[in-house]
Amino acid sequence: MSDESRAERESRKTRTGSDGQERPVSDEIETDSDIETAIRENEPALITYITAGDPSLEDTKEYVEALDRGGSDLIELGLPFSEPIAEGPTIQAAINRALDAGTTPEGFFDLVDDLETEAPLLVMTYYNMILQYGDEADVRPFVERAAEAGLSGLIIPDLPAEEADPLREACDEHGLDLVFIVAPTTEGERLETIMSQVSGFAYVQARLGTTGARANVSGATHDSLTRLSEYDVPKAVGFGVSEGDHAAEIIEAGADGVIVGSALVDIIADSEETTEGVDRLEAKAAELKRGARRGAGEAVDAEDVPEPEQP
Amino acid sequence: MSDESRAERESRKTRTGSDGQERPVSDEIETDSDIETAIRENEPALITYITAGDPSLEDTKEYVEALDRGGSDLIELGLPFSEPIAEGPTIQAAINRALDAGTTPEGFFDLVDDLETEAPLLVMTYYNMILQYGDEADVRPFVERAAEAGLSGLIIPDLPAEEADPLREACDEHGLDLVFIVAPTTEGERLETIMSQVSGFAYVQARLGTTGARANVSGATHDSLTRLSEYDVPKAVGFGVSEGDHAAEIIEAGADGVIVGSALVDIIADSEETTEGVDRLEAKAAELKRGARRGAGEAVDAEDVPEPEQP
Amino acid sequence: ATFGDYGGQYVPEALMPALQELEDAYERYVLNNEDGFMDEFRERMRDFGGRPTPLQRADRLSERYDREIYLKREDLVHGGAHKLNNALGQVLLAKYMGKERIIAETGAGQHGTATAMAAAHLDMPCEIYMGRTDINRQRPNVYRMRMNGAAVNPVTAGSGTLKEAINETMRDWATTVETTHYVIGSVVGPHPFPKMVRDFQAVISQEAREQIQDQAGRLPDTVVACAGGGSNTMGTFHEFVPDEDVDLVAVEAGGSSLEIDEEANLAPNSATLSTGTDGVLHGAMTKLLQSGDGQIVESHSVSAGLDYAGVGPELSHLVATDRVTPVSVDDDAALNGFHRLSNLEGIIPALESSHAIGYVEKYTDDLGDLVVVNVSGRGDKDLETVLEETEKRDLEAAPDVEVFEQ
Amino acid sequence: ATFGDYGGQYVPEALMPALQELEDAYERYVLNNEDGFMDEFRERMRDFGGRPTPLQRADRLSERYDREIYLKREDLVHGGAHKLNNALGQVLLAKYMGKERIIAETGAGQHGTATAMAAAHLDMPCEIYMGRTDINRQRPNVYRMRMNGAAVNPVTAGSGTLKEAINETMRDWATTVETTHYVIGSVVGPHPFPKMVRDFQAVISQEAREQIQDQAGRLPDTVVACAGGGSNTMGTFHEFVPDEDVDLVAVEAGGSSLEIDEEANLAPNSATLSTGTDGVLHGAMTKLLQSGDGQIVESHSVSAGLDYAGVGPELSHLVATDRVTPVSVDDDAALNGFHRLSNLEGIIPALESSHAIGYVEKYTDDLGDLVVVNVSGRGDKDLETVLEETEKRDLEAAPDVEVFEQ
Repeated sequence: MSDESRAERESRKTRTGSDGQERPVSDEIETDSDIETAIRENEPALITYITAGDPSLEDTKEYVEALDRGGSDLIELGLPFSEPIAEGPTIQAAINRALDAGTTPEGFFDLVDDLETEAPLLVMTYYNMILQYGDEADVRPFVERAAEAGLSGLIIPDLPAEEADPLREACDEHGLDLVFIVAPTTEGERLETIMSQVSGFAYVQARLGTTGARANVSGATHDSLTRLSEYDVPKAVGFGVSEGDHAAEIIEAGADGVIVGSALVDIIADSEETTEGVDRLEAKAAELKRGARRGAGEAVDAEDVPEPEQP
Repeated sequence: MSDESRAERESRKTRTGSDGQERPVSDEIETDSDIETAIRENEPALITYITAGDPSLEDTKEYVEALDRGGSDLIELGLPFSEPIAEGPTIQAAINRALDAGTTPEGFFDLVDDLETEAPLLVMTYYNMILQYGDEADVRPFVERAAEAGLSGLIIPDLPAEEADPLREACDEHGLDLVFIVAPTTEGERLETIMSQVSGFAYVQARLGTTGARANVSGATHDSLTRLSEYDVPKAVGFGVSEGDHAAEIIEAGADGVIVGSALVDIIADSEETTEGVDRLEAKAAELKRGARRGAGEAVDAEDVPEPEQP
Repeated sequence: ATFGDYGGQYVPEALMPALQELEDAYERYVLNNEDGFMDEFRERMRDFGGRPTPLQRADRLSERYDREIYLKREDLVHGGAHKLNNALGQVLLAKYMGKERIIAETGAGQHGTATAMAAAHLDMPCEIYMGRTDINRQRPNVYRMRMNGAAVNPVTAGSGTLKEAINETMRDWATTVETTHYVIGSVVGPHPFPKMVRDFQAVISQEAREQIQDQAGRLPDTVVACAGGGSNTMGTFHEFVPDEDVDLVAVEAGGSSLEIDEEANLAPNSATLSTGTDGVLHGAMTKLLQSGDGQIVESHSVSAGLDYAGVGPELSHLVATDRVTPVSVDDDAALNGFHRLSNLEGIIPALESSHAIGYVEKYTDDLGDLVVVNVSGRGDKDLETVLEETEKRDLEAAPDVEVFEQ
Repeated sequence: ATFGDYGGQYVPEALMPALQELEDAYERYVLNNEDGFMDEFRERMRDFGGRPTPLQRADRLSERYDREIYLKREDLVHGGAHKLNNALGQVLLAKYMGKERIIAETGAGQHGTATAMAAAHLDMPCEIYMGRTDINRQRPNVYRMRMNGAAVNPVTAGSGTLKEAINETMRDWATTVETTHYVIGSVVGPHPFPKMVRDFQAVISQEAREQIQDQAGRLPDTVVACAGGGSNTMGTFHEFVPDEDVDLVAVEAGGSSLEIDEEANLAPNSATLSTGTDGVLHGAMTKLLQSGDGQIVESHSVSAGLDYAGVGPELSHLVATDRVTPVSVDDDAALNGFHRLSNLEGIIPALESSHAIGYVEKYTDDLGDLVVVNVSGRGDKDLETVLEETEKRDLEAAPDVEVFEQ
């Protein structure tokens, strides 16, 4: 992100939800990023992921709304790509189901057009999907359409900072965040560079490897959060987070948010009917949000299902 | 064959049948070789071959006697060897039957011991069988035993003149003939050498290749006989002779005898009972002998089964 | 990007430090021969790998095609193909870098067996990812890897072939990157792999360029190599790239048709350079076989080793700048090439290499007077496929084998 | 005889003129390089055959056995074994002699494929005799011969293996001798074959003797080669024979037992030099596996290429004169040798060559400090056999492959 565009964006003082409505930004948060705002205002934030089109775009719409109701502060929607090299078996399978169901970028955008969630939406996909949208290998048509659909940002797991210039420029132009991932191996000068370019939040990869629900929180998470503590940007931790207790531990370790994907995709895969999935997703989001708040030291009644509130 | 031994043998004036009885040799034939005598006296001579032990040594005894009765002037008895490289499929199969029946050199000699034929007997086998008889790799025990059994000579298809010294010496010592083969490729100096060492008769190989009944007489036969006409030794033609007409043609071309094997082995293989084989072998020998005599210009009544006669 | 518009490093952030470490090692050891790395590499390729390979004048092909045809005999390299040039280089480099473990993907099994051989030779633990479908149809190569002590990890995702195996190896690498080196099997993947693999394979053209001048007295008019991922292609072309009068022809697998069937998500060919479009796959911007939306399609070729939906970015660049001419021949022509070389020269070529021969047979008039053709590997591995595929067709050059069908 | 008590020309009279013609050609072309025969032969073995082959220090074997082990890499010769050295020599000689047709026998198919390759390369019509049993169990080699344009003639006699194939080839030769050359596959048969084949194969020891002096600075203490018919053995030993301090060890196939079962007409081994007796087979006086009566018995080895009841007469002579030490290792030891070399050095050896490795593993203390082992061929052809045979046994060096048994 160029300094110029950052300056430009900081001059704005409202944020836009996926419903397209502008919301005022509170005075203490000096950002024009919907995403950063959503995290800062809802700290500890819950960021949820599901794959669009798994098992159909109609179902996805209901599932996203359930996650929104359950307490998600940001929602990542996966746009399926045939070669998901950063994903573990759970999300790979979801992507295959979505592709088998005929999910296309156009269908994806139509879905986003239809969605009205309180939580801002991001698209998570691979770089080739961005490039191929439109007639030639060019990132701009995709970003333009994403902005038009009301998306707030992009996460591209196979796009490191070194290759991100064209996409970042397009995102800047359309006021979208391009979220960077900070890996356990990201250290020293690299870390400096990436953190200086963070847009929205820093996606802290909890462990080496791929996405996927794990039984515990890795030691690398704590190391990473310590390493990142000096940077004043929102930090959300993903890769392997599946339970409320994980969320609590991660928030307690200093994160501003947790990112959960595979655990939710598992629910979708397990549910025999959409309504069952809807209920379980909403409950799971609530559990996770509760865990996060517990980690932040807030008093949380386990019985009380918290509704996310507008500040 | 050394000149000395030839001289020595030529001093004898009788010949011995396989029955062990000495027979006077007519004045004009200057040889002490039973085999040469048998050919010269019975010209055109019929030489027959079967494999000992095919399908059993008991059967062989009856078959040999049938061939003797049918007009054979010499009988070759095959001692089976596992690698009969000079034989075509017919005799290979006979050899395999004989080996499967457990035919051994000792059994072979026992058979010869028992046989009393008017026609002298030769053994046809491969060199390794000669070598291995007795305790060490040595040709002498075999030759000694062959002489004792009343055999008159040996034909060893894998023993060219160059390697024949040890065996020839042993044969000379025991008064046996070692018959050499003259091939269509035997020419020039080689031919001279071999013809100078001929013992018994020259086995004229009718064509290149292996033994086996053929439908016609090869052109090579005529060429070979022409090439050999200058040598004053008995010439018998084998390889591919199966019918009386072949015998006639070959004798007419200048041979002193014909050699028939595969056609007889075929009869043995085809016959369902020993008595059938016996009858057919005797008839076949007679047909061949008739053919030979026809070739020699003798008046032969096709109905008349000729009995070989002592001169 | 690394090569004009092509190349780059499109990988998860977790791998970027490893790529930088590799880039550093590549510069020190490969480019600057630090600690005598390149000396040791060359010595081992000589003693273990059997280099140099001959450049053989093909007497009967020369007569048939009425021009001088020379064959670069990479089929004689240990393991039966050029693959070892790269595998041994990378495993040795991993050792110099202090890595403790080797992983690699394999499709038909050629790169996997080469890597397993190199790892055994250099005493490095080794795991090979291979699609379940490929495992089932390339069992002898699986056994060879096991005999060499490598673990073979079946990949069940997707169609269970090369593309999925690469994905899975990248995932392993993203997990174990600190102690593990990923031996990529072709001039593909993120920088510095395409350059490094090319440099290891460039020994082909280094030798061939000297040999043709020794034997024919001049540079060739045309150099022909088959192209899948492109490692034998770049290896064969690299030293000739500055020789502007030398035509460089990359022969791709035309399969059964050059069309893409988007419905079936299938390209019945692997003619990426000829028909592909720009995109990013497995870490690099290059030409790809993909749908309009950007989904990678299943490629197909009778030759498993060419069966890949991408191609090395440097080749995309050399084609874009008109230095390399991309052509393709179909399965039939490749099978004819296989039989032609087997029958006329007593060399049974890999089906990959058979595409190069098939091109020479089919487009003879497009060749100059002095031609070098790379025989990238031997065809023993392909006998069953060739028999099956030949039986379905009426091929001019094929022998009759039905006498053995009892 | 040709070599002390051994050798000679025990063949039908019809073949004698051809042997004399061959002897003459051998002297003129091979011994005296008339018309530049040997120059052309060496050039073709370089360009077509891939010579010289490396002499490789085996780092991990050297460490394991605590002495210097060098491997002569005949597995890298075109076709995958030393066999081409001889086949190409003889086919070229046949061309110089004006012959119009080539015939050869083959057992497992190695000599047949080498001859078919050489014949294709030199444009000579070629027919290979092969036992029906061998055809059925060595189908890939049959296909390779057919691909190279050779006719393959099934031999149904007897057990349908090598011995019968030789018999049948001799029969063909006896029929067609005027226009046909019989390419015998080992240092067996009538004079001049054992000498001539040895001279074509001697390139192995010519190279190895120079290489070991270059690389280790001195002659080896021990040279080890497997022995079936003996062509790789004589090739590996020949140049070292005058070096009296160099031990020459011929490793035979001990099979499952060294006893002969006369009842079953079977020797469950091929340890001819170690256990055979003098006799005449296939044209020469030599050591044989035979019954007391002189019938040749069926030999057996897990390695088809060693499975022969005879052996080259020169080896019989060198053993009789104590210059060569005959030893044997059984099937188990050979299989262990196969796995050991595959696993430790990344070289999958032929089962024939595995006997030499098995000997080194089992009788390490009998070796000197500097050892050359001939790897006569590669083992791709043997994978199926090794898998089957390994499964029956509990072998120390074998990897587990059961994960793929689905």
